[in-house]
Amino acid sequence: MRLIPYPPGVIVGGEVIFKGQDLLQISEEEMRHIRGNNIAMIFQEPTTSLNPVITVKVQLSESLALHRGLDKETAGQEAVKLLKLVGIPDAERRVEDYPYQFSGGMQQRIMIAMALSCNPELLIADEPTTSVDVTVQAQLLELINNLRTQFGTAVIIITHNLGLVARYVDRVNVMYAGRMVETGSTEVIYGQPKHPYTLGLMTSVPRLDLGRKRKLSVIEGLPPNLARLPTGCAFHPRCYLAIDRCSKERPELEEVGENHYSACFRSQDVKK
Amino acid sequence: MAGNNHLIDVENLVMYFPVTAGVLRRKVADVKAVDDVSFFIKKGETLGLVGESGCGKTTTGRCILQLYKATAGKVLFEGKDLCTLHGENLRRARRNMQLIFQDPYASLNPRMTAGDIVGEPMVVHGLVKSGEYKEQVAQLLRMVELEPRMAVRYPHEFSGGQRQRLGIARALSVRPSFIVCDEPVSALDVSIQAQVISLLMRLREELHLTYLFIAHDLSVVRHISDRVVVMYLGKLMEIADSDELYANPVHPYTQALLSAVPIPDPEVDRQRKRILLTGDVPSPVNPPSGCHFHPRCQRTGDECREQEPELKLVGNEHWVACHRV
Amino acid sequence: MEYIPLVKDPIGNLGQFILPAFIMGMSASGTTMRMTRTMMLEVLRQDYIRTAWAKGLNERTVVVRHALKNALIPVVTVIGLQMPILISGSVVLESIFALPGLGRLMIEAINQRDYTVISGINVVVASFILIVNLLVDLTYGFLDPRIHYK
Amino acid sequence: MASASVATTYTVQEKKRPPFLVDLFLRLVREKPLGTVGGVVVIILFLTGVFADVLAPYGYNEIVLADRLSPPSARHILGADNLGRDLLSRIIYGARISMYVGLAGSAIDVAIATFIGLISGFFGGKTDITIQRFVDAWLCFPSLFIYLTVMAILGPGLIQVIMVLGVSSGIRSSRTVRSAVIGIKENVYLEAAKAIGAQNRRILTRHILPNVMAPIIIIFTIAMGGMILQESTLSFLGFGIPPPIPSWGGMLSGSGRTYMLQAPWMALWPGLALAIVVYGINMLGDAMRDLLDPRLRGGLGRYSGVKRKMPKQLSQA
Repeated sequence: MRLIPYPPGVIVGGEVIFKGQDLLQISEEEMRHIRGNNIAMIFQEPTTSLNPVITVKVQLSESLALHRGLDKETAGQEAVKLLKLVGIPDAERRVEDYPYQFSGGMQQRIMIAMALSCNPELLIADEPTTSVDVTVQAQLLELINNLRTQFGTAVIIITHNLGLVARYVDRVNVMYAGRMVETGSTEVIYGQPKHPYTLGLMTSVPRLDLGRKRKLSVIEGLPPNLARLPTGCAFHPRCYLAIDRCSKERPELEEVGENHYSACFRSQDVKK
Repeated sequence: MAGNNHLIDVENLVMYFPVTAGVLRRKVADVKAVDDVSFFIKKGETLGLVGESGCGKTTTGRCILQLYKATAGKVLFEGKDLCTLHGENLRRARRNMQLIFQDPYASLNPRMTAGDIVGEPMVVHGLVKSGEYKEQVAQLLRMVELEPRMAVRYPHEFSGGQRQRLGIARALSVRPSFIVCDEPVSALDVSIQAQVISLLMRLREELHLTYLFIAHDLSVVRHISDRVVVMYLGKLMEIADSDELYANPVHPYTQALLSAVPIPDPEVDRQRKRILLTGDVPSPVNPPSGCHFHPRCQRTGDECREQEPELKLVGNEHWVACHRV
Repeated sequence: MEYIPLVKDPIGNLGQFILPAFIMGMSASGTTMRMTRTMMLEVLRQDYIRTAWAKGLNERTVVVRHALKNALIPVVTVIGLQMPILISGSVVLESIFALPGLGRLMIEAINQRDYTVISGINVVVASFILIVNLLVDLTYGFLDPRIHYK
Repeated sequence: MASASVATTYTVQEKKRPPFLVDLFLRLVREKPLGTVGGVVVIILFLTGVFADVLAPYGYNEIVLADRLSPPSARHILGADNLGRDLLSRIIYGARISMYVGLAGSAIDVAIATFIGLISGFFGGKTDITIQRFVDAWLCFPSLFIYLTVMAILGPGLIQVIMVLGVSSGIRSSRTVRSAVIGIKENVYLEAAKAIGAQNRRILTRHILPNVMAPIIIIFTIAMGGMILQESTLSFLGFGIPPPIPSWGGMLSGSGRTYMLQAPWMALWPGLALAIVVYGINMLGDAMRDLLDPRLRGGLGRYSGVKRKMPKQLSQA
């Protein structure tokens, strides 16, 4: 979405193709038109992601006015509708409130409403529920899920919560140290992981359905420093399957099954 | 009451925090953080304490350790009431009970070396002389799987997981029998969580510790606890053996809470029944009447609105506070 | 120098005060400017500014509508805190420009050991600063909806 | 779309850090050239002050009537004043006064600020409220008015000036220390100290004090410039150091102002000396603030080791 602060962040290369158009090539002007309109984003901390000194109504109608050219009056009415859509009770009155007057869960609902205001084709949710309680987390994810089916929006969820992925997601990309290490459908990734890091993640989280007799596997060591990545495969110092080749060559994504790719020389030896 | 195998007995614990307003700081209301809570912890067991934010689980832990002076109620440690202790006596009692904190960044003094952080409790309790704890510190660091040569480093030179190990070493340095673990892994990376959980479990076996394990992550609590207490808005909802509670939750809140946690396995998870709660947790300043859970409960009835449910025994050491069971 | 009343000769009054006022304003503007800059930089890296960018707003809207109001809150406080410093400065300036103000009166009172006048001036100045602080507090409430005065 | 999720890496430093003050000095020289210049100015001021007797070619009150109002020359490098006193010597002796006022005043300032700030911030509650209302009342009076009022009662003199400046600004600075203490109280490591059973005295000296050293050093450096300037203001108004002892502020006013047109150097040199010294100290203070503010500094906060530029924070209330 080209929101990396510059300096220090620079997108060095690659392509981001959105509907056949490379987003890294277009002008800032065109990008601004896409942001909020075609691609919208939800952030991790709703409390800090909403402007504290502006009413919810203004914050909601802003992008409506910008991308859909609504006048102030209609945008205000639309804002109320959006709040109702995301399940905020008493929307007519509460739309005049400031963000701090809402609870964390409600604030995230407002963020969702804001993101959906222009019917984007793509919604990016960056750790959308890490700062809220589990019961509220379930509500929010159900909400996103329902809206997704209702409006046909594609959703990218960025998260470290493996349970959440299992429940709501169709396809998974597993990333380690800035690179994609495995990609495939949710069933395949959870059922037959083909990268030792994915497998390590799966077996190191405690599970609700398995008792305390189960021993957690532990991924030894620490996540690497991104400024000084290990040579070869970035995961090799922590990998139980590492061979000499792993420290010299960097594995590329290879097909290991139908629509299932893994970046590991020993993907065939990864057994659940 | 205090059975011989109980290490901690919490009896009718109440903790209100006053809400003040105006220049004169007049009390206008109370935050009812913990409201009439009773339970016990057996020697050598791990009691999990779960609930959503604002349910009073952290406050309960702090009250047991006397970091907050409870508004009412008793906390018995091996049958002795801690709430009546003051000054020097209380300070000495602290040797037996320690705390592991959630935030491994804020809980270590940035101006002290790792060695001094781990050694300080021993100095405070007169176990060693100041500056003569090198050997003990080295031993403690080895115990938490850190290298003794790291003792000269400052906290910022450690990673999050290593800092949490320092926090554990500090708690262990005075050889306590009871440790309150307040969300010890929730600030850590997923891959680091498993390391710390395994460490805590190993230490418990080796040193015969008793844990009160406070967490909002039900999967973690399930993994480490023998028995589990579920709290909601300062009240106890359900207490049961860990396996029993997860297999057979009785309270509607517990059921909803468990169903809200997805299992990281799509095949298992997609077969589970889901209960979706409506609304947020109400403010503990002004909790709902009767059963605190009734506005969000699907099985609510008139008596839930009017009367507070008592804890009822529904099975082997399985207690539930609900009218509808 | 004699005081030239505003009603009698507005130009003369202005001429009398413009230079000292300008000097005083200049001396205070440095701090305020730096504070505004600091706060703008601070605010511009907040999450809600990222949200504003993500909505596709243009730079002007982001800076003026979303950032400036948030940045002004501490700036107003600094302006309030500068008031005592400005009044202190007026003592020196009045003696340099030979203006017949409170500061000069203070100096004269001290030279004559007139403690009644000294304490009188202190009371006047203190109440003036109190009033300014009250105004600052009210502005604060206006800028930041999270603050209420009951 | 990899937004900020990559930013959470920290470099774990392997080498051992030098002691705090040495480290601070090294970082000052390495990272803050302007602050280093300020530091050099301060050192020069101190050396001049200490060795004034050796450095000054004449005594500060050595009157040579023949040299009255003489312009800068080989005999009097900076010229002489209306009484024929060598200006360079007077500036050098003035540096001594400035040094006394700067050091002693800041020391008193810091001592009082630390004492009040620690007690008020650490104990909180009723103690805090009571103390803070007094500080509030104190802040309602412009500092110069307080100085003038007290000087009117005590009469002029070096000791009086230092005491008045030190105590008065100490009460002001206590706010900064207090807020730093309160900020630290948020940190769980104080609760940790309490949980292990440490006594209040130990918590104050081992846990709080070392962590408020940063604001205290900042207060000290910044106050020093303020003290020197305030002393000049007082002397300028005629309530500071009584003549014939040379104080830069006193040299500026009085004879300096009277002979402004005939002998501009009389006001120029003390004004210049004052400007350079205060500017230098402020630069040093600013650099210190940059180096020590916990929100900017690696080793103090949770952003340890992350090399990134963050905007400067105002650390003084």
